Amino acid sequence: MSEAPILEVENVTKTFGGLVAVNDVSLKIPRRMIFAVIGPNGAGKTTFFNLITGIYKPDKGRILFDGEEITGKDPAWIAARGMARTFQNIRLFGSMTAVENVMVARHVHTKTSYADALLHTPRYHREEKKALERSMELLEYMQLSHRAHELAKNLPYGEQRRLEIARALALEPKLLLLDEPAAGMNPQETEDLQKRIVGIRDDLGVTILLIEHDMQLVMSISERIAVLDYGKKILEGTPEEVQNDPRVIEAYLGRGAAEGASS
Amino acid sequence: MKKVLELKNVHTYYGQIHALKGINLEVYEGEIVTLIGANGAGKTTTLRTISGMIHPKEGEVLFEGAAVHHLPAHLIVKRGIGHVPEGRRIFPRLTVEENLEIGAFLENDRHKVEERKAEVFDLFPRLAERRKQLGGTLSGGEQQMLAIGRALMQDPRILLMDEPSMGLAPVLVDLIFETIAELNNRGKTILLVEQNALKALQVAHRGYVLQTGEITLSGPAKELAENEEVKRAYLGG
Amino acid sequence: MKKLRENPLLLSAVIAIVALVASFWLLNNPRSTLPFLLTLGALLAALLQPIPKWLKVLIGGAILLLVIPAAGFKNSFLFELGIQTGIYAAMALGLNVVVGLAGLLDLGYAAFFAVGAYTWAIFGSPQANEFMPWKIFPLPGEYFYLFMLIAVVVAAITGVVIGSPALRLKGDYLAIVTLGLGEVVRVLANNLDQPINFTNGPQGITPIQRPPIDWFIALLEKFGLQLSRAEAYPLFFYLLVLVIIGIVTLVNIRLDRSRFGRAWIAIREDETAARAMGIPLFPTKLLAFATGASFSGAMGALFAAKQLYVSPESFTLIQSIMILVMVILGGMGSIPGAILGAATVTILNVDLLKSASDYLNDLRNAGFTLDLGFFKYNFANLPNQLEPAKYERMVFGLIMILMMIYRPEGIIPERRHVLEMKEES
Amino acid sequence: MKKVLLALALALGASALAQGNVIKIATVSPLSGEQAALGEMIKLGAQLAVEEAQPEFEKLGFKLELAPQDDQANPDVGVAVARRLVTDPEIVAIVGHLNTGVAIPSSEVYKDYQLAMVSPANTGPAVTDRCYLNVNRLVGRDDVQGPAGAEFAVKELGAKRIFIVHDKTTYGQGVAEQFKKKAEELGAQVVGFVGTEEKANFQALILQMKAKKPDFVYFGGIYHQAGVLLKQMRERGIKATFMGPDGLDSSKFVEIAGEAAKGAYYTTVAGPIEKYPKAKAMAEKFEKKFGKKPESFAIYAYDSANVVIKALKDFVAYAKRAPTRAELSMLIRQTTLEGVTGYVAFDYKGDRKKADYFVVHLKEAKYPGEVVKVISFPAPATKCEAIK
Amino acid sequence: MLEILIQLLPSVLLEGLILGFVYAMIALGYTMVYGVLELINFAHSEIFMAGAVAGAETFILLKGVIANPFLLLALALLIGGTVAAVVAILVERLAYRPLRKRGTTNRLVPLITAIGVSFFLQDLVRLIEGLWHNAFYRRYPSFAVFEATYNLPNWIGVITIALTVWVGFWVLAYFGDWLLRRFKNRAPAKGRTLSLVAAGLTLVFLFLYRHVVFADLGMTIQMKSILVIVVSLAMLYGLNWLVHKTKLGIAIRAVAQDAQTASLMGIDPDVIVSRTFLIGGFLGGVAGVLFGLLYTLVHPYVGFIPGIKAFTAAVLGGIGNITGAAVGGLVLGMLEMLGGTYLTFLTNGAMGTEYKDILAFMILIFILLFRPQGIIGQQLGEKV
Repeated sequence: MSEAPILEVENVTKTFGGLVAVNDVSLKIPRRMIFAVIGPNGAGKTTFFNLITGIYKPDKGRILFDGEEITGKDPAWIAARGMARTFQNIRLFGSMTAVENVMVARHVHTKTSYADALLHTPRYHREEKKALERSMELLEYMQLSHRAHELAKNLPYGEQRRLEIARALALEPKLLLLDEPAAGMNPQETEDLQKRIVGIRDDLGVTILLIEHDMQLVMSISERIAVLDYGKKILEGTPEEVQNDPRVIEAYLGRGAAEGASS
Repeated sequence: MKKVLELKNVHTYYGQIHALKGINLEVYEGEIVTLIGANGAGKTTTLRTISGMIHPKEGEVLFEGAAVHHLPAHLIVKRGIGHVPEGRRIFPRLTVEENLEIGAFLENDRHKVEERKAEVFDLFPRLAERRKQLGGTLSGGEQQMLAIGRALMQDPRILLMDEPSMGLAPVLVDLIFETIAELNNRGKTILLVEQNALKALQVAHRGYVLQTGEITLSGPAKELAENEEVKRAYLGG
Repeated sequence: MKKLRENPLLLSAVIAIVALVASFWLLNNPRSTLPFLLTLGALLAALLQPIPKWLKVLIGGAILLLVIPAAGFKNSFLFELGIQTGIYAAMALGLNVVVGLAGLLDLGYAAFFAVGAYTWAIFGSPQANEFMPWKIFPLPGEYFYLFMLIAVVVAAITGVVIGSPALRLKGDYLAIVTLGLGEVVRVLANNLDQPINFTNGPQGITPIQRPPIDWFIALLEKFGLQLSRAEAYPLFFYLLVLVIIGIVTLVNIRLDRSRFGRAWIAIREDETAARAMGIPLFPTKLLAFATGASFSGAMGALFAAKQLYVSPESFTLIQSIMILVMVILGGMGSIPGAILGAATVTILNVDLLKSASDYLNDLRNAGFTLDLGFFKYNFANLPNQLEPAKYERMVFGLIMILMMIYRPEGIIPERRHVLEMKEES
Repeated sequence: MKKVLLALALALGASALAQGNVIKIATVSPLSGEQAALGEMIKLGAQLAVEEAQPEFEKLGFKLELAPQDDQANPDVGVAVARRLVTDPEIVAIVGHLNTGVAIPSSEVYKDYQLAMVSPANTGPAVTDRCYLNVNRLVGRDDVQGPAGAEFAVKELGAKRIFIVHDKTTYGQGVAEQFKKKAEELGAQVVGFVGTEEKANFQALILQMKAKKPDFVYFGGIYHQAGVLLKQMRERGIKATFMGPDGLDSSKFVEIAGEAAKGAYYTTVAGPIEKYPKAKAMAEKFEKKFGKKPESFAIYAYDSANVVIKALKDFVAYAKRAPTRAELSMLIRQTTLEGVTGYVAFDYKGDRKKADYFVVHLKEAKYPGEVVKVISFPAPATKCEAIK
Repeated sequence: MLEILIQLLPSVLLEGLILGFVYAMIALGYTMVYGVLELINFAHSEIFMAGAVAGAETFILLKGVIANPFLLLALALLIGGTVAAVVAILVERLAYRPLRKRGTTNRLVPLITAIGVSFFLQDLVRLIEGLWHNAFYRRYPSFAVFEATYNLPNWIGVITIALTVWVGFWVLAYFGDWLLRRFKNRAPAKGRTLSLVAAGLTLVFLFLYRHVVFADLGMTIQMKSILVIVVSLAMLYGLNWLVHKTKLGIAIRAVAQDAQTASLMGIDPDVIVSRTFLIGGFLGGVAGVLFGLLYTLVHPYVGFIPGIKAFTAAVLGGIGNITGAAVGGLVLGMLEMLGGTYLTFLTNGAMGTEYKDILAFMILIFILLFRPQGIIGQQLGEKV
């Protein structure tokens, strides 16, 4: 494996109607890094995620994932190549049990054919068992095994968030995108999540790209941070650099704040 | 001074998320009160709870002394609460003029409607130039003016403004804040939610700081502007 | 009731006794509706309530294989009901894959039924002589089983052909387009009598060969049952349908519990999330569509053989809607629901509404006068229009509206089974 | 709620329990829908016959009843009704159906149970050409009616360019094809032969007529389509003579077509009442009882029922028991009757030995029209391999 | 053969135009409800039917009372429209609103309800008519005034032929140009050049066929067809005015674009939805009465086929768009009439008139696949 970046985004632009949601953004995300994208409301962060995962097609620019061009490809195709994500407002499959939710993401890794499924061939049993075992492992890993057979929609909020991560991990991703994973969590849950994210990176060797509003979380776990404002990347750097950059303070606190902070 | 709006121990949920955890807040006649806080702290939720787009699970919203939290949005508007929503939400396929007229939907007196329209055009001459243009074709700043103008067409007794500076060029941000001050001079009571905290605190009389659904700080705007915690609320540092 | 549920022993006993009583009542009164319904109710209760498995098998087997056939000899209409219920149940299970699991609203499902029916009808009757050079048709009845498989394949291919454009559309457009394409298939069946006569157009095709049952009659004789051909056919088809239902249910369960079933539900629940989990949208939908179609195709072939006659009028929109109503009534995505829905709607449509009409007819003929004191009515004046059997659309419509408003999840809502870690043997 | 259910249950149970020496004759015809007017006449005709015979049967110790059924002119419904009827042991014979397309699949069911069917209205050749022992009919056949119409059209009305429309049903298309064959044989040119299920807007057909300029239009089908087509044809200035088969033989045809019906012809196998001197008394009784005049197939249904009743009476009087279905089927085939529509006797495959065909002219837009020609014609022979 | 086809062309297009206006009138109801609720109101075809049947009853009941046929028609239109509007409002209140209040996100739920409503209404009307008359086919009475036929002057036909041929050639020229560009890398020709080429070819064509073109084309039109055209034009114009110039219209559009924000303007979305059904229903009812007048016979199932066609028309033009409904209706009407008339000729009888419905559905699928926003609709962004 080369040490080329896992994800390269080159000059990507996306407009909706007259509004430029993402404006000429370029990023390189090295392997095994926890990388955060921050920015005020409406800065284009979620649109940026949707561009990477293929839900939107960029107007300009290109995206390389693991050395392969994925610009304009189908989301399922991209996901099968090892890119998993969670959603800002949880999108679990409510009427399936927790473990089934995780097994859905094993789809591409389960090698049963249609005939196998109908005839219950040994391969079917083998593959199903494998999928189930791996899914249970992941549930255990996210401390959800006690909920395995409950319907996803009946889980409490915090567990739904964790389940979404477990589901994403089932894809065996090289890159995991987390869209506001701490939204709606209380401080204790957030702290727990924080450890978990670092753990995922350390245990599974997954690169993590996250969008988050909770600055405490972002600053404590990210190794690099990119700041988006009005669809443009205004800065990229370490948490310290970002925290002390007047442009960031301006973007967040408003104009005039930078002078106040530096004086 | 007359108390226009009061929130008493308001709890609001989005599905399972406990978004507001017991908000208490007051706005007096003639004031600009600002509500600041980080992304996702619950600012917008507070405004949406006031104007009836979501209903609180607990607590009450009092408008001029009467509870309104159980009313649907269109009846709350009728009482005299104007709401400039987040993201402007103008009607993209109505013309500027139609957008304004729909703002005055509840006003049946043609004369008054024309009067208010003239007032809005006086406030925002740019809109007058573009009155026949479709809302969706306006620039961001013009859309924001239109959204404010549309709410003014209701002649509300309190104006809720949700992030009016969001996504605007700096020069337009200044203009919007000038307008807010001007409106207040003309006698409007305003509850302002802003991400641009320092600007907001400059124009407001009083402020509240919201963090993860709770009010952590409140007081005169000048004092808040000096406060270190305000900065922490934003940057988490 | 709650108490009953908590006591499995008492529950088992109650169900067994009800089943027994109902069975005897039915055997003594094979022509009345009520014991029949009660018997079915007992069957349903046995299958759905938490009672021991052996008792389920015992009660289910006894009712399906002994009581109904025995009553059927006295009233062969029961066979007819059973066969029709079975055919529709299999189709409801097929549509359940499409609508229930994958969430694709298909209003042209009867088209596949038509394809299956015509597949056997054309070759199992002299019709094929019209356009084939060899004058060897009708094919002998033995070919029926082969053609049932061919019908599965042909219907699946039709599913792919229809699905390829339709499944690229959004939900409600898909519904309208499938409705249109279903209608297209019917119009084609109605018009393909020229320039080359494939379908015999509106005249329909008759007589169609049935699978031979000499062996079956001989088999029954060994058990001491002497049956004529006319008596044996209903029994034969009844048993055949039971076997097919068994197969179809098994297929349905197996698909539901495979990665395909999970992918379908994922798409139904949230297309965007499903795609982000690596599930390719269009092929997965197409697979669901073709699977559903193939069920319908198989039953079409059976329908042709049972009915001896096939014409385009059997494959109208109302048929598609009827099958949809079965799925909705039972519970979208629910396998027992689909079967229950099929049974309810078929019995309602074929028996109850008609029985009620007959009953009114009897009253009219007898000149019965209803006297409630303040209200007198002589049934001899009852207009012909007021026969429940004519208002099946109203009944279906009402079911659809009420279910959507009050219980959109159906009578037996979809219930996800508990996955168990099985030891590989 | 429970009480209602209980009452309903009792009622359902009770209807099935009504036992005794009951013999039922069923009529099956469309009682609802666009062809209800024709179907109703079948029911009423048979009802009159049954009610007249009831006292005699009572003397013999039997209760004779009519079980009217509705097939909605739909083959699917027809088969479903047939399957219900065959399982009711009290039903011994069927008078019906109206539509050939419904009669054929339904009679496949009757055949399995050897349940006798006497049709007062089916004209499709296939009905009897299958040589089923239990299937009989009182009316003529389309392979005579169609050609008879064609002969009249070409020879007496001088049709040269004929445009044929049919309704894509077994009956309509069948008779239209027979008409076409004969017309071409006689040297007329068939300039169009089109089937349509359309019920409202016939403009596309009328435009085709405009292009083909026919002097004669034949419609194979039922009045509710024919009436609208004719009306729209006249509105658009198509002046060609209009003709159709017995599906047009209803006052509704004139009602729908309005003034346009003036001058139209139709052939029918069920002659107007006044053509049958014996029918007069029956017509009076009918009108007194049901408040309307017997039309189209009413007298044929009356005779059909009477054939069944006669066979039944003979058997019961002789054997002192109700016949089995097979016995009755055999007996009906042999029975002869001096009916109101003339002498009724069946040939070896169930056709009436000699049936009447009428050509009717609507001189004014008023029903019934004037019979301009009567042909008495024996049923064409079919080679039966075996009588089944 | 070609000569006959050309001679027939003006009449075919005229009949297509009339049919198209009928479709357009029904399509308005679909388009309005879809515009506001994004719901395919499957039951609209039955609302149309209710209007048609109510109109027939009005005609039959009042024929002896009111002598003036125009007054009678006006009354029938009013009653038919009102009955249909009442049915539409009831349907909304009883079937759709409970679903909205529950906040179902599953789009199948309202659609299934709509189909259920449609089936229910068919049999309900059948029951009522059945109990009332013991028959449910109702015939519209004939009036000499409405059935009066007028000959249209030949020059209209000639112009129609010329225009059609011109459009045909224009399409051909455009396609040829596209081919050249595609395979020979030629620069695209200007629109005006193409038009001139097409016009030139048209003139040549007319010269060659002048004896056909100047033969008696025999175009006729009936008073009732004129009425259909006039009323539907008035309806289109009126509706456009209502939606664009009145307060209610602006409110309807506001709710359609963003119901939640509209409620911040003091608008009760429920009231607006109700009004929308009322207007759509009324127009549907009027269309029903005119349909009956035009084609004579109505019954409880009369709405189904025209309903599906009108829905196709609405999609064809761009659903949610009033002008689109009209354009879609006219295009579909003409295509259907062309198909219905010419298919038989072109295939020498192998493909009958019945294939016109298949044609309509093929057009629907084609449009949805390649131009889902319709002929003049706007593309709406998808929300993720």
